[in-house]
Amino acid sequence: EISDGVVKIGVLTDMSGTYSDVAGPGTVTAAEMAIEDFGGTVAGAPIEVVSADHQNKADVAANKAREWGDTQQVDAFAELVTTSVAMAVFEVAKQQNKIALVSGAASSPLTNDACIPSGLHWTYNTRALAVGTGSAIVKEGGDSWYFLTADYAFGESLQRDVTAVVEAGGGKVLGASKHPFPASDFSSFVLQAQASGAKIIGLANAGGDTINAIKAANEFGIVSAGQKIAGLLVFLSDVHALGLETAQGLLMTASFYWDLNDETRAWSQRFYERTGKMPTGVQAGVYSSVTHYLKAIEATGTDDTDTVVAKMREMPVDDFFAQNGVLRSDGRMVHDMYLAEVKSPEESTGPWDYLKIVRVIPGEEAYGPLSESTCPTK
Amino acid sequence: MSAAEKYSAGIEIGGEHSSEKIEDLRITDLHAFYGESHALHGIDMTVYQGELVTLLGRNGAGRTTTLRAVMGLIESRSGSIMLKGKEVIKASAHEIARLGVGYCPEERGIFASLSVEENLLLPPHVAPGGMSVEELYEIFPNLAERRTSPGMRLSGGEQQMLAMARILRTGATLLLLDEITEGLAPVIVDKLGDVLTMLKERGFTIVLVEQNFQFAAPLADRHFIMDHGHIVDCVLQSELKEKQAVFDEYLSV
Amino acid sequence: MFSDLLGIAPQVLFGQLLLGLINGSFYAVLSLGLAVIFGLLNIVNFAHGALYMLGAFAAWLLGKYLHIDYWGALILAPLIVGFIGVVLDRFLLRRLAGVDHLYGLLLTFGLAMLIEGLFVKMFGASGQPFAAPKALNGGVNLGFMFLPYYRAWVVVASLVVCAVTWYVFERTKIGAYLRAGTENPKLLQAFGVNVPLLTTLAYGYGVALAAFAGVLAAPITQVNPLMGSNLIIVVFAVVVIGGMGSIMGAIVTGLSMGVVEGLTKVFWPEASSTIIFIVMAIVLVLRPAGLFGRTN
Amino acid sequence: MNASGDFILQTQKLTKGFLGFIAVDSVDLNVERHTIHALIGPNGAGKTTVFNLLTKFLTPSSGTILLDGEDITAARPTQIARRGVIRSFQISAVFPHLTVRENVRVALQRQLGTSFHFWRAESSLNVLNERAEELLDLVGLLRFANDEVADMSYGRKRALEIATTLAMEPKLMLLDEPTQGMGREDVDRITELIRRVAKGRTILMVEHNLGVVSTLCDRVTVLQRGAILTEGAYAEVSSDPRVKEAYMGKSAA
Amino acid sequence: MKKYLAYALLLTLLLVAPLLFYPVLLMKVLCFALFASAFNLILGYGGLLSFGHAAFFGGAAYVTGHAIKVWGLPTELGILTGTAAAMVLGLLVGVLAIRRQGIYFAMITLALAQMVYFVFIRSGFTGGENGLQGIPRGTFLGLVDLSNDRAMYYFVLGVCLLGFGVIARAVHSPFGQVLRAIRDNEPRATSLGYNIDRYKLLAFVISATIAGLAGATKSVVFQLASLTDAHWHMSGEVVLMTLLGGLGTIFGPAVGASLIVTLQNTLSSGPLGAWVTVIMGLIFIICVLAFRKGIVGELQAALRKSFN
Ligand SMILES: Nc1ncnc2c1ncn2[C@@H]1O[C@H](COP(=O)(O)OP(=O)(O)OP(=O)(O)O)[C@@H](O)[C@H]1O
Ligand SMILES: Nc1ncnc2c1ncn2[C@@H]1O[C@H](COP(=O)(O)OP(=O)(O)OP(=O)(O)O)[C@@H](O)[C@H]1O
Ligand SMILES: CC(C)C[C@H](N)C(=O)O
Ligand SMILES: [Mg+2]
Ligand SMILES: [Mg+2]
Repeated sequence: EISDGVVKIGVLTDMSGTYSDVAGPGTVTAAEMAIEDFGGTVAGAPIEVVSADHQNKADVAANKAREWGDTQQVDAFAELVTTSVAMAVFEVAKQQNKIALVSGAASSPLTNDACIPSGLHWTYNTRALAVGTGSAIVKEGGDSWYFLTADYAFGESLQRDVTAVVEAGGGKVLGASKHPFPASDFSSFVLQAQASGAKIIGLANAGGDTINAIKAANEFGIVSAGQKIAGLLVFLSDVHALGLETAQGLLMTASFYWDLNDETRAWSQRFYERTGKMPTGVQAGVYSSVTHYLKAIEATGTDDTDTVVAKMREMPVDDFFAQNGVLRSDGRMVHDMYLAEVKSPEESTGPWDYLKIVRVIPGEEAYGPLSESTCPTK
Repeated sequence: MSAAEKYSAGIEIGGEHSSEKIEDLRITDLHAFYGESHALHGIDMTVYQGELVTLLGRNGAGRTTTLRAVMGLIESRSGSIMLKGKEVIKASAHEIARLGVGYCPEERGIFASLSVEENLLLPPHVAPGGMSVEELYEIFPNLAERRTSPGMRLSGGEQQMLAMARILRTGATLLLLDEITEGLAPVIVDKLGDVLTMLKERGFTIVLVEQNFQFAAPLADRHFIMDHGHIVDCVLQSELKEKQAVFDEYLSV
Repeated sequence: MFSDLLGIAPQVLFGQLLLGLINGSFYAVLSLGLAVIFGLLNIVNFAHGALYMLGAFAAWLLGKYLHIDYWGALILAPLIVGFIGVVLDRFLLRRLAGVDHLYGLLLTFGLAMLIEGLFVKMFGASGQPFAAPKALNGGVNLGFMFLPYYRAWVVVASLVVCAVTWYVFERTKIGAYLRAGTENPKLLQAFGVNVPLLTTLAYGYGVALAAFAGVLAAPITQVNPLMGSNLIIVVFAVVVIGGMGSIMGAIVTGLSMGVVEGLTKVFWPEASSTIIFIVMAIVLVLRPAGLFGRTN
Repeated sequence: MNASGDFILQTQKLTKGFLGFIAVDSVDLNVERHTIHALIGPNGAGKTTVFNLLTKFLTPSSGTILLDGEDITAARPTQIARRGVIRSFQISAVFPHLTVRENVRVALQRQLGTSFHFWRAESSLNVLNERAEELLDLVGLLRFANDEVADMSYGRKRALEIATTLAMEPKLMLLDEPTQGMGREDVDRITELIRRVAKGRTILMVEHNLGVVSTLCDRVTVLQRGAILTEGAYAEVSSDPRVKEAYMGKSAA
Repeated sequence: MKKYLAYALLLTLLLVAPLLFYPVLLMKVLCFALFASAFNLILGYGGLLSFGHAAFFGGAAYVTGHAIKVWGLPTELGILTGTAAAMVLGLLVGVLAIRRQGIYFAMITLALAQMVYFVFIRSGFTGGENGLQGIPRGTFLGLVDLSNDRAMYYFVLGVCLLGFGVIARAVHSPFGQVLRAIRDNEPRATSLGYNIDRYKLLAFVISATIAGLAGATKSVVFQLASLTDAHWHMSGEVVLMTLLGGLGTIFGPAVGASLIVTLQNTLSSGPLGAWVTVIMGLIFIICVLAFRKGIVGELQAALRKSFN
């Protein structure tokens, strides 16, 4: 049976900060859509969403999650963009034995050293990004790198994973500059990257930071002087903000693109009608994870965490977001990823037509085998 | 009718008829407050052009407060203050000064970071015909000697001289002087007496707040005696002897 | 050469020095505004960062809704924000006359929270892009680095504004009024100087300087509601280093702290965010009144 | 006079220059124990500067200062205070938000050696009350012991300041223009008070009020342009034509 | 007699509170009340506006977290270590800052705290932007399991009452007496032979230490130490709490802290969530313009008036 007679999902996200376009209010919409599509009730109990802005601060997130768990009967925490937030909420989820459905946070440690039994990592991770964008660039001859890295867990994780790929491909890393998160003026970091002489300047950051770094590089004539910028995590919303003129030709790894097939187009169109924007992978991932969670409750008739998580692992993930996705015992949801290239303005046929898919990266390749996971509870 | 009312109405001033005199300052029913405390309780007084009057009284009688109220330096005041024919009870300090009023404050108010000369030159001209800096240095040779010293380095007495000199440059013709002999050597006090006499001859109107009765007595045309925020009496120069009792009572001279 | 001796590529050294100078220009203009305001109101204007942000936002909004270009905004935004400053002074700061100066700091701190909170609410905490004017696109290759024209313009514009301000405040009577007003505004007013007007204008001018810096910064840092809030603390440290005493002090300290920061990025990158505070601590030990401050 | 007397304070060639300007010029000051000694002179003569040198608010350019025959030229201000040389300020120096008793107690408190003890109860200071009240009685303030100081009159604040200073058990008190800004009544009261507390102590004072100097002081040193002009008993000094000329003016009569 | 009755009532209220309210919120209130009271010691009684107290609060939180999580110290020792660290930091900052007064003091403490903040971002032991997470609550004296919220609450209550006690005593001690004299008239205090810098420094260090105690305790309650605790916004918040409650009153800061914390908490889950900063800014402005004595201060003034 359902505890407290209601299934409550708490969406904790960045509502107005650096990642608010990537995740933000759109993820709350996605969660609401998932519930509506599910019919509003599960196993006879109503489903509710609560949401809060964690401002990308771990402590705000942890306090909110703790309070939700203690006083509001929240059963699952969803979205959790920003790795530090996800990790903080993991602590709370572990203590309270609640489920954490991570979509926005990207660091691979979430299903490795930092994993918890009820922490499920849905959309992507930095390893997948490295395998996608990183190795594609190395293959094109980008064999010396300099990183501009956001100074927190996610940046480190991304730099670490890409470094592994670069070195495995025979390239080398010449150095890295850590920049504060979020940062606005990248000129000094860009100059350092330039001075390093590396062929590729890898941006181990995301959202507003990536956009600003690309702009600074343009201002200081980096690209015209022959170095290349590699955005290691670029979202559709970033391409939208940069404009195709600036972004064209960028390689990026996507977990989702609205224009893949009829199903994705249909869902994305509905999302667009509500928000005025096409969804990012993070937003689609929230829909997918919430839906899968509800399915497991429906199937087991209980909202008991252990039972539900077990059921979620048992069932394949199969929706417009992921086909034949598998939820592994370390919490990783393994599904196919896409290597895409940003279209030139000429190639684009209309608004939001930004990407062409270069290659589908099979889930196994993107996320590696379970045996590589260092999660102690796998 | 109290003595104060009588005199403020300008009925008899040393036998001359009031209509021949121009009122430079006329205060009626002036009340002033420091926060909640009521410092002036309805002051009435009139000062005519070219006159030198004193405000006498014990510490805390309200003399400084009267000057500050006239100058517009006390926010909460009521009643009427007519300065050279204009009502200024609602005016702010700079507007009042611009009517040709010069104020020498009790605490001297030398600007510590400005030099002596800068202090002298600071107050803007409020009327034509002020003294020149050279003239002032002649009157106060100590200042000439220290003209480049910053205000904060001056001795107590030098500051007092500077505060006085400063307002003579601006062309102000109504001077409000608060305890200007304070801390001065007797020689300088004598000198100041001469200066005041000279100013009077030139037609200045002067309101003088003094503790030093010996100094004030021979200079003044009239003495207003204050106590507890009231003007309790007004003594003409010619009545000094007869009114000794008043001085004994309120000043314990 | 010198730089080669130290094992540093000239490209890096000069590049960071130049960027330091650019940052220093912002420090200078901002600390100058603080100095002017402090001079007459005896208030440490904590809202300075928020007003700097307001300048950038004014430029952005002017462009977005009224299609006024950068150059127009560079003139208009400081005027608008200066006017806001005048209003703030009239209706809020004026009421603090006569109470401990600390309350001025606290009031402006509250103001900063209010303004920044409002803008975060309206525009989100992420930045709004703001393009540099077309005429200043591109740059020149100096050999050791590529200098974008826009950045060069920032330095020149700041220096000009600083010089003009210095002239007005130190070489005209306004300067003497400013200093006298700091010590005893009441008395200055009793001499016939319209001190309330002077204070209001000083606040308006100081605030307009902040807004000017904000417009200059917009193309570099984007327009972000929180762009001023961390900067202001660095500027406070600059002010402590220079001492609140002089206009010149504000300008010189501002520029040199930018350069010091740039050099630190080359030689000791880990300390670049703290170097100004370290300098401040050293100055406090050696010269508590600051480099240009008057001891009393 | 008693030149070989028992001197509590002596200066030898005490000199202070400010940027090429000599404010105090080789002053040999000898203050005899248990006397009231006055330092007078025109404005800017260097009297306050001498005080500042004696209490080390300023550092002498050259010369030595001897206290009880011991060289204290290099001592710091707090050390000088602890050796019993206490100075009063020209502006009244009290703690306005403490009660009258507390004001005195703060001065007594240092002897207990518990002033850093933040874990001890305030009532541990009550042992000092008796002494504090004795001192207040001496200056005639006992009945105000529980009042907050802020609302007291100027003269009483000065009296309180003296009580507080006495609590430091000063051997030598330095008073800079103690009667400045006081009404006649308060001047008399303070003069009387100084006379009373001078018993068993030494007082060095700067004063422009010659009435006070003449009634109070055993010995007078006249300073002019930083140097000693003359020295002696009041009658002696005041009849010196140089002193009349430089300082006293007409009032010397 | 009446006074004791009031205290007894207050204590009873504090003891039964966790039965009525969410204990974690109560603990937060307590920690901030202690923090604000510590801050009040230096501003309300020392007359020095420190705009950098978050450095001590946050610094102690980090050290405590590290001591418990990494060194494995028991909870009480961890808190003591963090508090001691705040004391040392307070000494360092204080020595520099007391060289200037008034507004300069405020700016210097702010700048130094910001420097400390950058050091926290940089140094590994704090976890940088991620914060120090998963600090175990442990046990009290090895007996009481503190992972229970109620048990934790009583532990926190004990710690905070201790802290309040120290502050209340310091205010009414021989030291407090000198401190008030210094606030009233510095030159006079100097001339009475007091080395005023040492007194100010001691007051600053005590204040920093207790601010540290509050931060250390908070890190154990929330099992987390993060940059928020050390950020200058936190310093601003504690000023606001103290100002709102009443500067220089014993209970004011605690009242202010309870109000602000409750307010933040209520607002953040309602539709007004995004307005928290705006509302706090407004309260700040209103306090400064119209309400400088703060709630407790105004109440006291009103009471005094009605008695006279
Ligand atoms: N700033 C102030 N705040 C509150 N009360 C004040 C203030 N200034 C003066 N008072 C009070 O107002 C009354 C009148 O003071 P005022 O200074 O006018 O006296 P005065 O006659 O000039 O005496 P004094 O010889 O001391 O200068 C006194 O009772 C005094 O205590
Ligand atoms: N710090 C200083 N720097 C430069 N000049 C100074 C400084 N202090 C004092 N003077 C000058 O030294 C001279 C002596 O000053 P001092 O204050 O000792 O005079 P004083 O005898 O006390 O006079 P008064 O009776 O007017 O108070 C004055 O001319 C003064 O301007
Ligand atoms: C939106 C994201 C880019 C956030 C980032 N992936 C993180 O883990 O912190
Ligand atoms: Mg007076
Ligand atoms: Mg003197």
